[in-house]
Formats: sequence, C-alpha cells, structure tokens
Amino acid sequence: MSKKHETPLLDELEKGPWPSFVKELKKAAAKKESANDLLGALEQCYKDNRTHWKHGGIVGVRGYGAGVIGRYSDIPEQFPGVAHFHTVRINQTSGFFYTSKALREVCDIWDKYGSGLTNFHGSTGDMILLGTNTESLEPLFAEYSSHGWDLGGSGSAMRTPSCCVGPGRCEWSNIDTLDITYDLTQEFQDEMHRPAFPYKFKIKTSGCAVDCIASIARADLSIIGTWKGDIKIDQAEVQSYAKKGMDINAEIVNMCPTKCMSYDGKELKIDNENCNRCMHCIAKMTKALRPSGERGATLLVGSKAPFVVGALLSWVIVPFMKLEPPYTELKEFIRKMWEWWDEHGKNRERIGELIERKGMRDFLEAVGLDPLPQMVKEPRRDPFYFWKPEELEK
Amino acid sequence: MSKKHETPLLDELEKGPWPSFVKELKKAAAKKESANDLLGALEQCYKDNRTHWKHGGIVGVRGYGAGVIGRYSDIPEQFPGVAHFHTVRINQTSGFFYTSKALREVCDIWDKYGSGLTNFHGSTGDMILLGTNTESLEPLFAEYSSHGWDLGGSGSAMRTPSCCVGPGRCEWSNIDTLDITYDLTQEFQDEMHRPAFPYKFKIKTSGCAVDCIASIARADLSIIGTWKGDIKIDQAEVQSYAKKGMDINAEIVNMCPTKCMSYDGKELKIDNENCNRCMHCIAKMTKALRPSGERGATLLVGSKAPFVVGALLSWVIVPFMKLEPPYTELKEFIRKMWEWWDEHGKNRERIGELIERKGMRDFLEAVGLDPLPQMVKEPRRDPFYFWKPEELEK
Amino acid sequence: MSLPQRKTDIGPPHYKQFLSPVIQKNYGNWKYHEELSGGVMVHVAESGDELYTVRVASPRLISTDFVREISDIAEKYCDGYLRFTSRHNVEFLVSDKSKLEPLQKELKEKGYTIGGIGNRVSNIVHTQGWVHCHSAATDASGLVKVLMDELYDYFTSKELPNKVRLAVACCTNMCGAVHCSDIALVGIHRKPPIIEHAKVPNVCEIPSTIASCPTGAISPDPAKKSVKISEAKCMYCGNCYSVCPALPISDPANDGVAIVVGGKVSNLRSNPKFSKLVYPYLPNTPPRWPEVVSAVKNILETYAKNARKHERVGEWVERIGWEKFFKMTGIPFTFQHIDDFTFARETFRTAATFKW
Amino acid sequence: MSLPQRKTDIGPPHYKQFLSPVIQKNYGNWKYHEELSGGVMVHVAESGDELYTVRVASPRLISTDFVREISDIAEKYCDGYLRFTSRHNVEFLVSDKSKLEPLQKELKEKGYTIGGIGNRVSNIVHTQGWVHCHSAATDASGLVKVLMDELYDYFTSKELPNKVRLAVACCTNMCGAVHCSDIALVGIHRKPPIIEHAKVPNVCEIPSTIASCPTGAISPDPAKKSVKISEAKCMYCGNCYSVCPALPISDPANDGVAIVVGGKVSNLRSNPKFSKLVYPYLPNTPPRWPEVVSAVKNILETYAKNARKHERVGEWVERIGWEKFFKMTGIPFTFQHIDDFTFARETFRTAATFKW
Ligand code: SRM
Ligand code: SRM
Ligand code: SRM
Ligand code: SRM
Ligand code: SF4
Ligand code: SF4
Ligand code: SF4
Ligand code: SF4
Ligand code: SF4
Ligand code: SF4
Ligand code: SF4
Ligand code: SF4
Repeated sequence: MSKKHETPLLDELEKGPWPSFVKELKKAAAKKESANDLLGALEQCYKDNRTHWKHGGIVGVRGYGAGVIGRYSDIPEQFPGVAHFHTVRINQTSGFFYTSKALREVCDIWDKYGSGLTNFHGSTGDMILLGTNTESLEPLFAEYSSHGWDLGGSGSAMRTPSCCVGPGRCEWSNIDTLDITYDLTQEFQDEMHRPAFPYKFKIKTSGCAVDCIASIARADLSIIGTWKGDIKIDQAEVQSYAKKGMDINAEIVNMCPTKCMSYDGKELKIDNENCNRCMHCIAKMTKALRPSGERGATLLVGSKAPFVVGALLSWVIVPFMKLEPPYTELKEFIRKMWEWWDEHGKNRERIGELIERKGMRDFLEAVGLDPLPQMVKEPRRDPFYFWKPEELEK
Repeated sequence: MSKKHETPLLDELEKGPWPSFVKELKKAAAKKESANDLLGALEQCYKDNRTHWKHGGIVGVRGYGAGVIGRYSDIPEQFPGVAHFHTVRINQTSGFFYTSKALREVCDIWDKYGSGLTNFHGSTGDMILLGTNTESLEPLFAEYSSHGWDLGGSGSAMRTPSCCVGPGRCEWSNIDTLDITYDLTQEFQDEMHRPAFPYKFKIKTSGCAVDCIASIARADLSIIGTWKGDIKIDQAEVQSYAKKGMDINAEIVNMCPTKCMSYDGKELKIDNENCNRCMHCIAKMTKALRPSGERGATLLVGSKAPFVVGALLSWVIVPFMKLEPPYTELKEFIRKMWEWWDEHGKNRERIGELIERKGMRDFLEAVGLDPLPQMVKEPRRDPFYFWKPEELEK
Repeated sequence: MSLPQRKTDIGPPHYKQFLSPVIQKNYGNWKYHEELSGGVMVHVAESGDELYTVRVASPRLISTDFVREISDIAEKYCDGYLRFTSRHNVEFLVSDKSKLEPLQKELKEKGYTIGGIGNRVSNIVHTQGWVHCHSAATDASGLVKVLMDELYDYFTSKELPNKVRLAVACCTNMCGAVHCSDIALVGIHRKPPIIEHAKVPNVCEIPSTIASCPTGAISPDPAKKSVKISEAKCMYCGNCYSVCPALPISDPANDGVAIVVGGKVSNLRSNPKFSKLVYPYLPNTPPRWPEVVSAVKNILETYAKNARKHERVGEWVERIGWEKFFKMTGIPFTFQHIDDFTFARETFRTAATFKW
Repeated sequence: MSLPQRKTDIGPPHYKQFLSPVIQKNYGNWKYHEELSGGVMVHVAESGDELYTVRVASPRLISTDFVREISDIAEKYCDGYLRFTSRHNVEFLVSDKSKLEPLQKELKEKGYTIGGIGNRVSNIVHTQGWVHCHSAATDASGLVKVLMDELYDYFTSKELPNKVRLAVACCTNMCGAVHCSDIALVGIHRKPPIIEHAKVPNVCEIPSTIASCPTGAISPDPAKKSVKISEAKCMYCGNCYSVCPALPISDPANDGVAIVVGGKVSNLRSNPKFSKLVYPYLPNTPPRWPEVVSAVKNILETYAKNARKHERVGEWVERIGWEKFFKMTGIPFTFQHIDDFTFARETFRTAATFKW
C-alpha cells in the first residue's frame, strides 16, 4: 500500500527513543488499506483535538453475543477504510505465555481479515485485533476457532479471566494461577460468550498479595493466593543481605506494617501470629524468607472503575479457600454470587455496587457465608442496625 | 421530708465504693417533695425497664426562647411531684472555675425554687438545675439574673460555649480559652437566648491539640490552640526523663506520628518542618519540650452526634487564626457562617450537614476562604468535578 | 415576698473573680506539672509558684448538700477556690502546700474518692437517662455507678497504658461523647416505633418527621394525615421519636445497651477517631447490669494487659487489627458489626492483609 | 476458498503447550530470582535450573510485523518461547545462559528497548484513545509515547525508590488501572453533554440513561421523549454518553487531561490505595502534550529525590502529608481538589494535625 495521507502531527511521534506506535501504524499501513485510513483518521483527531469514532450497532459472530466491539468512523467519507472498524477480542493464553508458532498463526489469520494492527494485550487481557469490517467477522472466527482460538468476553458477560505468571516463573505463587484461569475460562464459556448478566463480570487471579495482575483494583472477583503458616527464615541469607549493604532495620523491620519483626544485627525474628502476610519482607529478601504451611487464596469481590458510585477496590469475602482442581468450592461460590446478582442487579449494575446497595448481610446470606472480622477494616461506627425477628424477644 | 416510696432496686445502687447518685437523690428527697417523687418515679423506671418521661410543650422565661427544657412524667398520678419537672440551664463560668460563695448562692436559689438536684455540669457545659415547675420559672430567673447569673442555650440557638482550663492552669495553652469563651458568650447573647437558627450551634475551645474539652467531637465550631514555630528542647531535662526510666525511643520517638524525631541516647532532635504539632512528645515530656513562636488557633467546623447523616468530627476550615481581644476576625467568621447556614439550612440541619450537602466550595466561597490542602486529608479520588464558567475556554 | 429586678442577656459572671490569686498571678505562665498520685498534681509556674490540685469523683447528679459540702471544704483548704473538670470531677485548688495532706485526710474521712488524674479511668461523661429524659433506652446514672464500682481501682490508683475515657448515652442522640470515646455504652432500640395515628396530626410536623429518618423509612400517609414507616428500612434509631412524640419506640423487652470502642478526641499520635461497635446488644438488666459491667471490664483489662505504654484503646486495636481484637476479647462477630449505613463501603476490607 | 469448520466455546488453547521445558520441569518450584540489570533477571528453581528473562518495551499498539519479528527472535534464542507481561512488555524466556548476551546484542541492534525490571518505571497501562474509542477525551497512545520518551532512562537504567506504575485512560470509564496507579493521566471533559433531542428516543434507553448519571443530573423530558440535564448538577463525567450516543460531550476547547497520583495495588507495607487528584486539568496539546509531560516529570522526580527506599509514590505522599506534597511539587491547590462526590466527608481533615 502506498502512503495515502499526510501525517505531520503523528510524524512527531516517530521521534524519541521509546518504541513508536506510529511506526507500527505505518508498518500496517504499508500493507493494508484500512490501516492506511486509520493513520489518516488519527491524524484528523490530532488536528481537531477530538475523537472521530462513534458508537455503533451490535456486531458479532453467529451464536455469540460477545467478543466483538463494533466501531464506526464519524467521517467515513474521508476515511472509508475505517468506516467499519470493529475490534475482535481473542482470548489470550493463561499467563500470556506463547510460542512463536502460535503467534505466527494468530498474525497470519489477522492479516487475512483485518488491519494487521493489534494490542498485545488489551487491559482486560485479550489479544485485541484492532479493526475489521462486519463481513469479515464470520470467516475470521471460523479460521481462529478451527485453529483452537476462541473469542473473549464483552458486554454484560463474564469477561476474559486473566492472571499473573504465577507458578510459571515466580517463587511466591501460592496457587496455580494459570490452571485456575484456564479452568474457569473453560467452565464458564457460555457465561462469557452469551451476555446474560446485569453487566460485565471480571475475574483476575494473582498468586500472592503482590498482585501482579492488579486483581484487587479491576476484577469483580479477585483471587489472591496466600498461606497459613510461618515465614521460614534462612538466617545465613539474612546475613548475606546485610553484608551486601541492606539496612535490614530501615528497609525491612521498620517497614513491616504490623511491626512484627525484629533484628538485632544477628538474628531476624518474626512474630508470625501478628504478620498480615503483606509480602514486603519476603519480596525484598526473597532468598532469606519463604512462607510455609497450608496454601490457598483470599477471595475478594467488587472492584471496578468509577462509574456510577465511584471507583471500588475489591472487598474480602472469603478470607481463605483451598484451591485445587476441580475447584468445586470456588465454582459453587461464583455461581451463587451470580444467581443473587442476576436476581437483584439492575441493568448496568456491577456486583460491588449491588452489594453496597443491598447491604453486605444480604449478600453473605445469599452465598451462605458467616460474618467474619476479616471482612472489614473496622466495625460500623453509628450504632443503629437491623435485627431480624428471630434475633429478638417475641 | 419523710421517705415516701420504697426503692429496693435503687437501693442496690447505694452499695459499692463509687459515690452514689441515689444517695444524692435521697439527700434532696429529705428536703423536697419533688425529689422524693423523682426517687419513686425512677424506681418505677427500674421496675418497668423503661423511661417514664414524655415530651412536653415549650416552657421558658419571658423574652427568652432558650434555657429551659420542659419535661413531664407519663405517670403524674403516681408521682405528682414530678408531673412538671423542667430543667433550667444556668450558664456556667469559663473553665468551670468557682468560689464557694458563688456555689452557695446558686444552691440557695435553687433550693428555693426547685428540687435541689443538679448536674455539675451538663455535657454541653451548663449547670443543670434538674426539676422545677412552670410557675417557678419566672421568679427563679429573676433571682438568678439579679445575682449575675444568666441562662444557657437550648433549642435551635447558639449553645452555651465551653472551654478547657487553659491558661488558668495549663502550661500548653496557646490561646486564652477562658477569655474567648467569655467574650463569645457575651457577644452572642441574643443568638443564645432567642433561637433563630436552623438548629443548635455549639462552640468549644481548647488551648491545644490535646483538646481537653473534646471540641473536635462535639462542637459545630471547634477552636483549638496551636503555634507556628519550633519545639524548644531542654536537653538536660531530656536526660533527666531518661534517667528516671523513660525509654525515649520507644515512648516518644517511635510514637511520633510524623517520625520527625530522633534520639541517639544523648541528644533529642526534632525536624520541626515535618512536625504536625500532635502534642504527644510535649505532653509526655512536659519539662523538656515547649512550643515557641506565633500563637493562635485552628478553626474546625461541623462535629456532632450521629443524626441524621452519621456522627461527624469537625473539619479544618481555618488552619491558623490569631486570637486576641476583641476577636474581631473570629466573630466575623462566625457571623458569615451563620448567615450562609441561615439562608440555606433546612430545619434541624446542623452546619456540618449543610456543608456536606452543598459542598465545601459553596461554603468556602460564602465565608470568603481560599481552598488549602490543610483542609483535607487527601484530595478527591474520582476525577469528575465542577467547573465554573469563568474557569473555562469560552 | 417581692422578687428582685430581673436582668436579661447578662451572660455568666466574669471568670476572673473565680480565679485564685496564684492563678491570677501566673495566668498563662505555667511551666510544667507533675502528677503526685492518682488524684493529686502540682502545676509549677515560670515564677516558681506552685498550684496543687486534688481531684475527687462526683456522681454528677448531685444535691445542693453535696455542693455545699465541697464548698465548705474548699473554704477550709483553698480559700474557697475550686473548679469542676470537663468530665465532671471536682478539683480543689490548693495554693498552700501545707494544706495538701489535711485536705486529703478530710476528704478520705468524709468518704470522697480521690483520683482520676494520669493514665487512669476518669469519670464517665454521661447523660440523663431514666432520671430525666423521654428518649432514654436505658439509664445513664445507674450504668455509670455500677461500672465505676467495678473499675474503682482504675480511678484511684491502678495505672493503665494511657487515659481511658468512658461515656454513657441513654439513646442514639448521644448527648455526650460516646461517638469518640475509648469505651462507651449507648442505649438502643430493636423494634420500629409504634405510630399513634390519632396523635400524629396534632403533635407532629410531618416534613420534619420524614426528614429525621436516616434511612428514609418514613413516608407520608395522606389518608390518615399521618406517616407510614417501612419496617424493612427502619433500623430503630429513634430519631423520629425525638421529632414526633406520637412515634414511641421504647420496648422494655428489646431495648438494651450497645458497646462501642476505640474512639478518641485528642490529637496525640493518631488523629481523633470514632468509636466502633463491639457489642451490638446487651440486655437492660437494672439495677446492676452485670452483663454490661463484665463486658466493659473484659475489654478494659484486655487492653490493659496488651497495649503498649501511651497507646489509647483505639490505637492498640488499630495496631493489632480488629480481627485480633475480637479474638482476644472473645466477643462474637455478627452481621450487625458490618456497616450498612452511609459509609459502609469504606469499612469493607480492601486488602489481602489481615490476621488469621 | 472454503472456510474451515468453525468451533464454539472451546476457550483458549491450554497453557501448558506454551511453557518451555525448563518451566514445565520447575513449575511451581521456583526458589528465588535475581535482577541482573534493568531488563534482565534470572529465576532459580529448587532443582538449580535457571530461567533468564529479557524484557523489552512494546508500544502495545503493534503491527503483525512486530509480532513476527519478536517471534523470529524468540526462535533464535528461546526455542520460540516468549510471553507478554501484565503491563504489555515482551519477555524473552531464555533457558540457555550462553544465549543471553547474543540475544541482548541483537535486540539492541534492532532498536528494542530493554528494561522495565526492578525499581523503575515500567510500561504504561493504557487504553484506546483516539485510535479506536468514541468516548476518548484525549489520546492514549500518544500520551504514552511522549511520556516514555521523556522517562526513557527510568525504564532502562535509572533506579527509583520503588516501582512506579503509570497509567493513561482516555476517559473517566478508566479502562485500565488509573484509579490505583502511582501516577496516572485521565482524559476529562469540562462542559455538560449536548442533548440531541431528535436522536434520543431512537438510540437511547431513557431509564438506563438516567441511572447512568452519578450525580442524578438527568431527568426525563416527557414532552420531547428525551431527557433534561441539570447544568448545576452535571460534573461532565461523560458516563451518560457511554449509555446514550445522543448525548455527545466532546469539546476540543475544554477537554483535557487530569493527573491523579499515589495509588497502588500491591499489598506490600500499606494497603492498596486509590489515586488522588493532583492536576484537575491540563490542556490537550497534541502531538506532544508538553504541559502534561513536564507535570509528570516534576512529580516523578520530586518523588525520586525525596522518598525513602521501598516507598511507593502514595506511601511517600502519605508519610509527608498531602499539604507537603503540594508545597514540594509547587502544584496549585484548587476547589476541584476538595472532594464533593459520595465520600467527600471522609476526605475532610478531622484533626488539628497538619504541616504548615
Ligand atoms: C479495549 C479496552 C481498553 C484497552 O485498550 O485495553 C477497553 C475498551 C473499552 N471499554 Fe473498557 N476496555 C478495556 C478494559 C477495561 C478495564 C480494565 C480491565 O478490564 O482490567 C476497565 C476497568 C475495570 C472495570 O471493569 O471496571 C474498563 C472499564 C470500562 C467501563 C466502565 C465500567 C464500569 O463499570 O464503570 C466501560 C463503560 C461501559 O461498560 O459501558 C468500558 C467500555 C469500554 C468500551 C467498550 C467503550 C464503549 O462504551 O464502547 C471500549 C471499547 C474501545 C474500543 O474501541 O475497542 N470499559 N475497561 C480494554 C479491554 C481489552 C481486553 O478485552 O483485554
Ligand atoms: C442535658 C444534656 C445531657 C446531660 O445530661 O448532660 C442533654 C439532654 C438532652 N439532649 Fe442533648 N444534651 C446534652 C448535651 C448534648 C451533647 C454534648 C455536648 O453538647 O457537648 C450532644 C452531642 C453533640 C451534638 O450537639 O451533636 C447532644 C446531642 C443531642 C441531640 C442530637 C443532635 C444532633 O444534631 O444529632 C438531641 C436531639 C435533638 O436536638 O432533638 C439532643 C436532645 C436532648 C434533649 C433536649 C432531648 C429532647 O429531645 O428533649 C435532652 C433533654 C434531657 C433532659 O431531660 O433534660 N441532644 N446533647 C446535655 C446538655 C446539658 C448542658 O446544657 O450542659
Ligand atoms: C482538667 C481537664 C481540663 C478541664 O478543663 O477540665 C484536663 C486536664 C489535663 N489534661 Fe486533659 N483534661 C481534661 C479532659 C481531657 C479530655 C476531654 C475528655 O476526656 O472528654 C481529653 C481528651 C480525651 C480523648 O482523647 O478522648 C484529655 C486528654 C488529655 C491528654 C491526651 C492523652 C492521650 O495521650 O491521648 C493529656 C496528655 C497526657 O495525658 O499525657 C492530657 C493532659 C492534661 C493535663 C496534664 C494538662 C496540664 O498540663 O495541665 C491536665 C491534667 C491531666 C490529668 O487529669 O491527668 N489530657 N483531657 C479535664 C479533666 C477531665 C477529668 O476530670 O478527667
Ligand atoms: C511479569 C509480571 C507478572 C506478569 O504476570 O506479567 C511481574 C513480575 C514480577 N513482579 Fe510484579 N510483575 C508484574 C506486574 C506487577 C503489578 C501489576 C501492574 O503493574 O499493573 C504490580 C502491582 C503494582 C502496584 O502495586 O500498583 C506488581 C508489583 C510487584 C511488586 C510490589 C512492589 C511494591 O513494593 O509495592 C513486587 C515486589 C518487589 O518489587 O519487590 C513485584 C515483584 C515481581 C517479581 C520479582 C516476582 C518474581 O519473583 O518473579 C517479578 C519480576 C519483577 C520485576 O519486573 O521487577 N511485583 N507487579 C508483571 C510485569 C509487568 C511489567 O511489564 O512491568
Ligand atoms: S502476584 Fe505474586 S505470584 Fe504472581 S507474579 Fe506477582 S509476585 Fe509472583
Ligand atoms: S509479610 Fe509483611 S507483615 Fe508479615 S512479617 Fe513480612 S513485612 Fe511484616
Ligand atoms: S486542651 Fe491543651 S491547653 Fe487545654 S487543658 Fe488540655 S492540655 Fe491544657
Ligand atoms: S508534636 Fe507530635 S509530630 Fe511533633 S515532634 Fe512531637 S510527637 Fe512528633
Ligand atoms: S442521650 Fe438521648 S435519652 Fe439521653 S439525655 Fe440525650 S436525648 Fe435524652
Ligand atoms: S426509628 Fe429511626 S430508622 Fe426507624 S423510622 Fe424512626 S427515624 Fe427512621
Ligand atoms: S478509557 Fe474511555 S475512551 Fe478510553 S478506551 Fe476506555 S471507554 Fe474508551
Ligand atoms: S456527563 Fe455525567 S454528570 Fe453530566 S449528565 Fe452525563 S452522566 Fe450526569
């Protein structure tokens, strides 16, 4: 494809040391008409200081209600190549592990049907195929699915779960994040592909409280690995950190949020009963400290972006659950949540918002959990609260 | 007066080492019919496990709308002496300082017109004369006022201001709490005695951030003394605390909230720029540490009990104001607040609730203050907010 | 008997006339103070002058006889100068050191309780209760008496990690400082008010009544010229009854006492804090409320045993975490503990960090 | 050309086939890791096996050519094994230590940027912007590019007190992690939407549109079968436009960028935190947004200079206090900084403790 549009503004973004997305657009534009027009359309946005995309009707593949985001230019006459320019979300692999072979396969199919532009990855986790037209959707899907790739979620559906690298390459993972993500994705294919919820539902899994997939901030269900047991200390390694120049009191002991550590220059001690497993000491002295004992996860519910009630972080609902295949207890918990949410949630009401609206008690009773102090930072302040008839004198 | 009612339950409260209010009731009952019936009526409450008082009509003294709380028994037939049993609030002295002569005067008048029972003091600060009837109110007021005592506030009025002992006996007072309280009380006599506000308005003044009058928790305007300057250190006294057994690092340095102190066993250091003037170190080492520099007060607004929106603590509105007689700036600030509250407040809406409802900007603009980071713990989180036309491009 | 000429708007007498000479001389020029015992302290002025304070307990609900008796004592030892504290104790202000011992002796002989200074339990800030308020779900004076009988030694002598401020309020209007106290009791209801439809139109202003409800449970009932209350929304706070006497809420079988913990108002170390719920309900069992007394004692002593020096109750709890507090005290955690009012969301735990 | 047989609901391929032999062997049995440079680390297994990771920057919005090129490189040095990170970087997974140097050499020759590991600025989590979204008040890819050009050395080499996570979202839907990032940009509007009354009845569902407004500014306009927007209540969030395309809100003259600061998601030391507003508005000045870039750099470098080792941006700010943050960075404090949304009250300062 030859150059079609002048892009003096975007050209400014080819300068500088950081890899340039404009260069990528141009690479694609060299091959694809639609990418060429995308470049022009984007230059127009830069000129006008505004977006030139508009909402579109629902598009998708047969039998699915999810996986494709319809998108249309508001200046299609100028940029016919992006008049339709839909996104296809391909469900990524667990932990974003690939082989070159797999990636080539993904690229080849995409070059056949789309703009040749992608996001590796979207912020939910999908491989984002950026820009194709309505007609290409069916054949594209046929090719991908016959090669073993499926669409991710979109709309009021379960969204593509994602996870941190976990046991694949990390010494701190308390759970098999890759397997949990794969297993849940398989289990809930229907919920992912056929939107039937009040709104979107995201699941993200981190192997420990470092939370490298940011699950606590952006997943309706955040699964975070943890342990019940002592932190084992290798005192020789402690000494070797000290020797290498670590100021153990300043960097570790004084930064421990529960102040449950002490160090006298010789021996590091941890009062494990008072440790809240924040991971600071372990992360900063990985050779010296290791959790031990029973492994499992804390389940937290409700985080999301600001609309409508303000941004939420997820709330502790299940302090500890063992997570081993086939993850029956976890799946039952998820299904119970969904059932309650389906029944009570309004259109476009995330589960966190519903819990807030209905009250935590309603939710906990629906999913069959007892109240626990671990669920709250602190008990309520103002002393008025509900009683059920069975809690009262007749 | 002879014993009129059996009080087996209350008699249980004469036992035990703590001074007994039942003994006090009995002392009064020995002289006064109404106190005798109060004893009986209270015994009845103990028997029935419920109160026997009821709301009453408005009672008061001529020309005042405040200072008397009407109260009636719901079983007047049984206890005619407390059929009417109103409370009279006498404005206490600044800092609760008295002479025996003054107290005797208060008692003598009260014995003449009332039950002989009092609270020294009510939790707002007034001397509470507990129980008289409607007819006695006028003569009682004539006697008290002719002796130089006046009524306190009640209803939707300014309430009796109160303060900590301050310069009267405390080494930490940054302002003249007694004088400020006296002066404001005099200045706002009309606002105190003739309720014309949307609801009550309380002022409490503490000489420093120790806040011995609990102003930050229960005053619509909390005045808290503070300083701008360094904490002066007497190192010899520091050593003497150490010698007497104080673990200066554990008890002082590590408990400093801003971690701006250090102590190496010899010298105590304070990084004054980072001190937030919490008073901990000063209070625990009063001989060694003293504030210096300019004195004044922080003004905080809005605290109150839980209804309707939940309990509030006061909010920093004026980080620093110099407070010297005649306190003109302070009085102007108070009047401006009241003006805005009068105009916008609903019936039974405290000023803190109104600020919350209308937004801090509205309030600050009304009282003519610029926004300052000292007013907030942290800036807002969700990034949507108002702009005024003059802040925008045309 | 003719009455004297009444005056209005004169305000209280000027404070200066109540300040003893040593106070007037050293006003605003105090240098330091020292605690001499659980109930005695000395303030030393820049001038070197000394002022001794002897603090004694008061039941706050007192007779004029009591006031006269302390006046007598003040005259004998303090040239008549005395004051009350913001927590209702009496303070004898002694300028002449030689009178300090005789004063204490006489106080003891007369049965006064000296104490409340320093890291101790001081007097309990409280309210009217059944003695004088229509709104009371429990009695205040009685609770104070039975608590202080039990905690007596913590007032007079036994030291605690820091001051412990107790409060009692007889209803959720919370006259006093319950919402920011180390340990506080508050009288609560557990059933919706009864609507006396016949009375409502006469004694209540409907819009204020509706506005008084924190949960929006009240709506107009135009047919009856009265109001309706949604049982599902009412959480029995009793505020509507304050505004509308035709909505009585008291219920001897279900009213009782809640305990809140961990508040403070001082700015030392940590910011002022609200108290938090730890016992949603304990029964009203006058005259001596044994359940309430032992619950408070348990909390106080668990604190005394485990807190670090200078830690207030709330600071201790926040350091160890509420989950640990419930574990150590053995208090059961219930649905009532989980907030569902305005700021519920802010109390939910948004971190994977907690203790088992 | 006939199409292959489509399949449905098969989900993604099983992850195991993408794990290299050394990973499969040591799966879940890693012992520790070591950072070897700004972009290289080694993970050592209990077995003693080693796995080297070389991380390179990606602009995230990439062409298939880019993907093919990194695939080529992975084949040459990693037996074809590679992965992406949760922040969109590419990781080459090297089992054979001898290939580590040649790999890095080739990467450098080809112009790749190695870095992002350790206490550095990593790649910016971001969103579609003008490249693909109708809702965008600014561009995301452009902002990321100009920021990372400026902060380049903090990605490749320069160390910071801790990791610094940046994010960009092009509208307040905030796809990504803006609300919990160390430093983040978000596209904002400053005028109410325009109501295209003719279109509303056809393209919008009125109840959802009304419900979408966080401030309750939208009400029905039955006459027009459309809606009304209260200008006094609208704070220009744009959520109604997400729900109802007939309410366009974009305004080139007034749209711009806000900066929020101090969020985090990790549980280390302090709990996860929300980001807080520090710049309510900076103008949209493409292509290189100089105002935004210098504002971010100022914040980052003030942090770098003043924070203690291991302190995240938010932890540093909380230690020194927000008033100090504004003073040190010289950012003006405005009415917009004072919250007036749902939890406004909880952000007001309820203590006499603050710094001058
Ligand atoms: C592609 C992606 C941004 C990206 O460049 O990475 C994206 C793009 C859109 N998001 Fe998002 N969201 C994306 C991840 C997120 C995330 C982050 C996450 O999932 O971890 C969030 C915040 C977390 C959350 O779910 O709350 C997010 C919160 C939203 C919201 C606000 C939802 C809310 O409850 O407040 C909307 C609005 C909506 O749903 O109408 C939204 C809506 C949209 C729409 C569909 C806008 C629309 O109304 O049509 C965007 C389509 C853009 C396009 O042109 O393709 N997007 N969106 C991300 C999905 C890629 C993927 O599948 O991997
Ligand atoms: C006497 C006193 C309690 C005591 O025993 O010390 C008291 C007693 C009453 N208070 Fe109070 N309040 C008393 C201090 C307080 C305080 C504490 C303070 O002022 O420091 C508060 C909490 C702080 C605050 O103002 O929010 C307080 C918050 C209330 C409220 C709730 C106000 C609110 O905005 O939430 C009410 C309800 C009302 O105003 O209708 C209330 C109402 C009442 C009424 C008038 C009940 C009524 O509706 O008739 C009580 C009259 C009792 C009686 O029989 O005399 N009282 N009240 C205190 C006044 C004595 C004095 O003048 O010195
Ligand atoms: C007399 C009184 C002021 C008054 O105007 O009446 C007073 C007097 C003193 N207070 Fe206070 N405080 C008085 C009520 C308060 C209150 C208000 C309250 O309890 O409602 C508080 C706030 C309580 C809270 O935070 O909830 C209060 C918190 C303190 C503190 C802070 C303790 C802490 O570490 O949090 C100190 C400093 C200390 O103890 O080191 C203090 C220190 C002092 C000093 C040492 C000040 C001084 O140098 O003279 C005085 C004697 C202390 C003592 O009693 O141990 N005073 N003090 C009040 C006595 C009440 C009583 O009878 O017990
Ligand atoms: C590869 C990746 C996981 C993945 O599945 O892709 C990952 C990998 C590691 N993270 Fe992470 N983290 C990754 C995203 C995250 C995220 C999520 C995010 O940024 O959205 C976080 C939370 C950020 C936050 O709190 O806002 C995260 C917070 C950490 C921390 C906590 C730092 C702190 O003190 O707060 C550590 C521990 C440390 O650095 O000491 C850590 C440590 C690690 C370790 C050392 C874990 C290990 O032993 O293997 C890994 C290499 C660290 C490095 O890059 O310096 N990782 N890490 C992600 C790389 C993203 C990137 O390209 O930069
Ligand atoms: S979240 Fe924990 S287990 Fe997962 S990659 Fe990060 S540090 Fe490792
Ligand atoms: S994990 Fe966190 S809380 Fe536990 S000992 Fe280490 S630093 Fe302290
Ligand atoms: S508030 Fe401060 S000045 Fe007033 S008595 Fe208490 S310590 Fe002294
Ligand atoms: S007053 Fe408070 S903040 Fe200041 S140095 Fe003393 S303990 Fe630290
Ligand atoms: S707390 Fe309630 S019952 Fe007690 S005095 Fe105050 S209003 Fe009356
Ligand atoms: S008791 Fe409280 S919650 Fe119930 S109706 Fe009355 S005001 Fe509303
Ligand atoms: S943040 Fe807003 S503009 Fe950007 S992709 Fe998400 S919805 Fe679109
Ligand atoms: S822009 Fe936001 S605040 Fe304004 S009307 Fe739309 S939804 Fe409401």
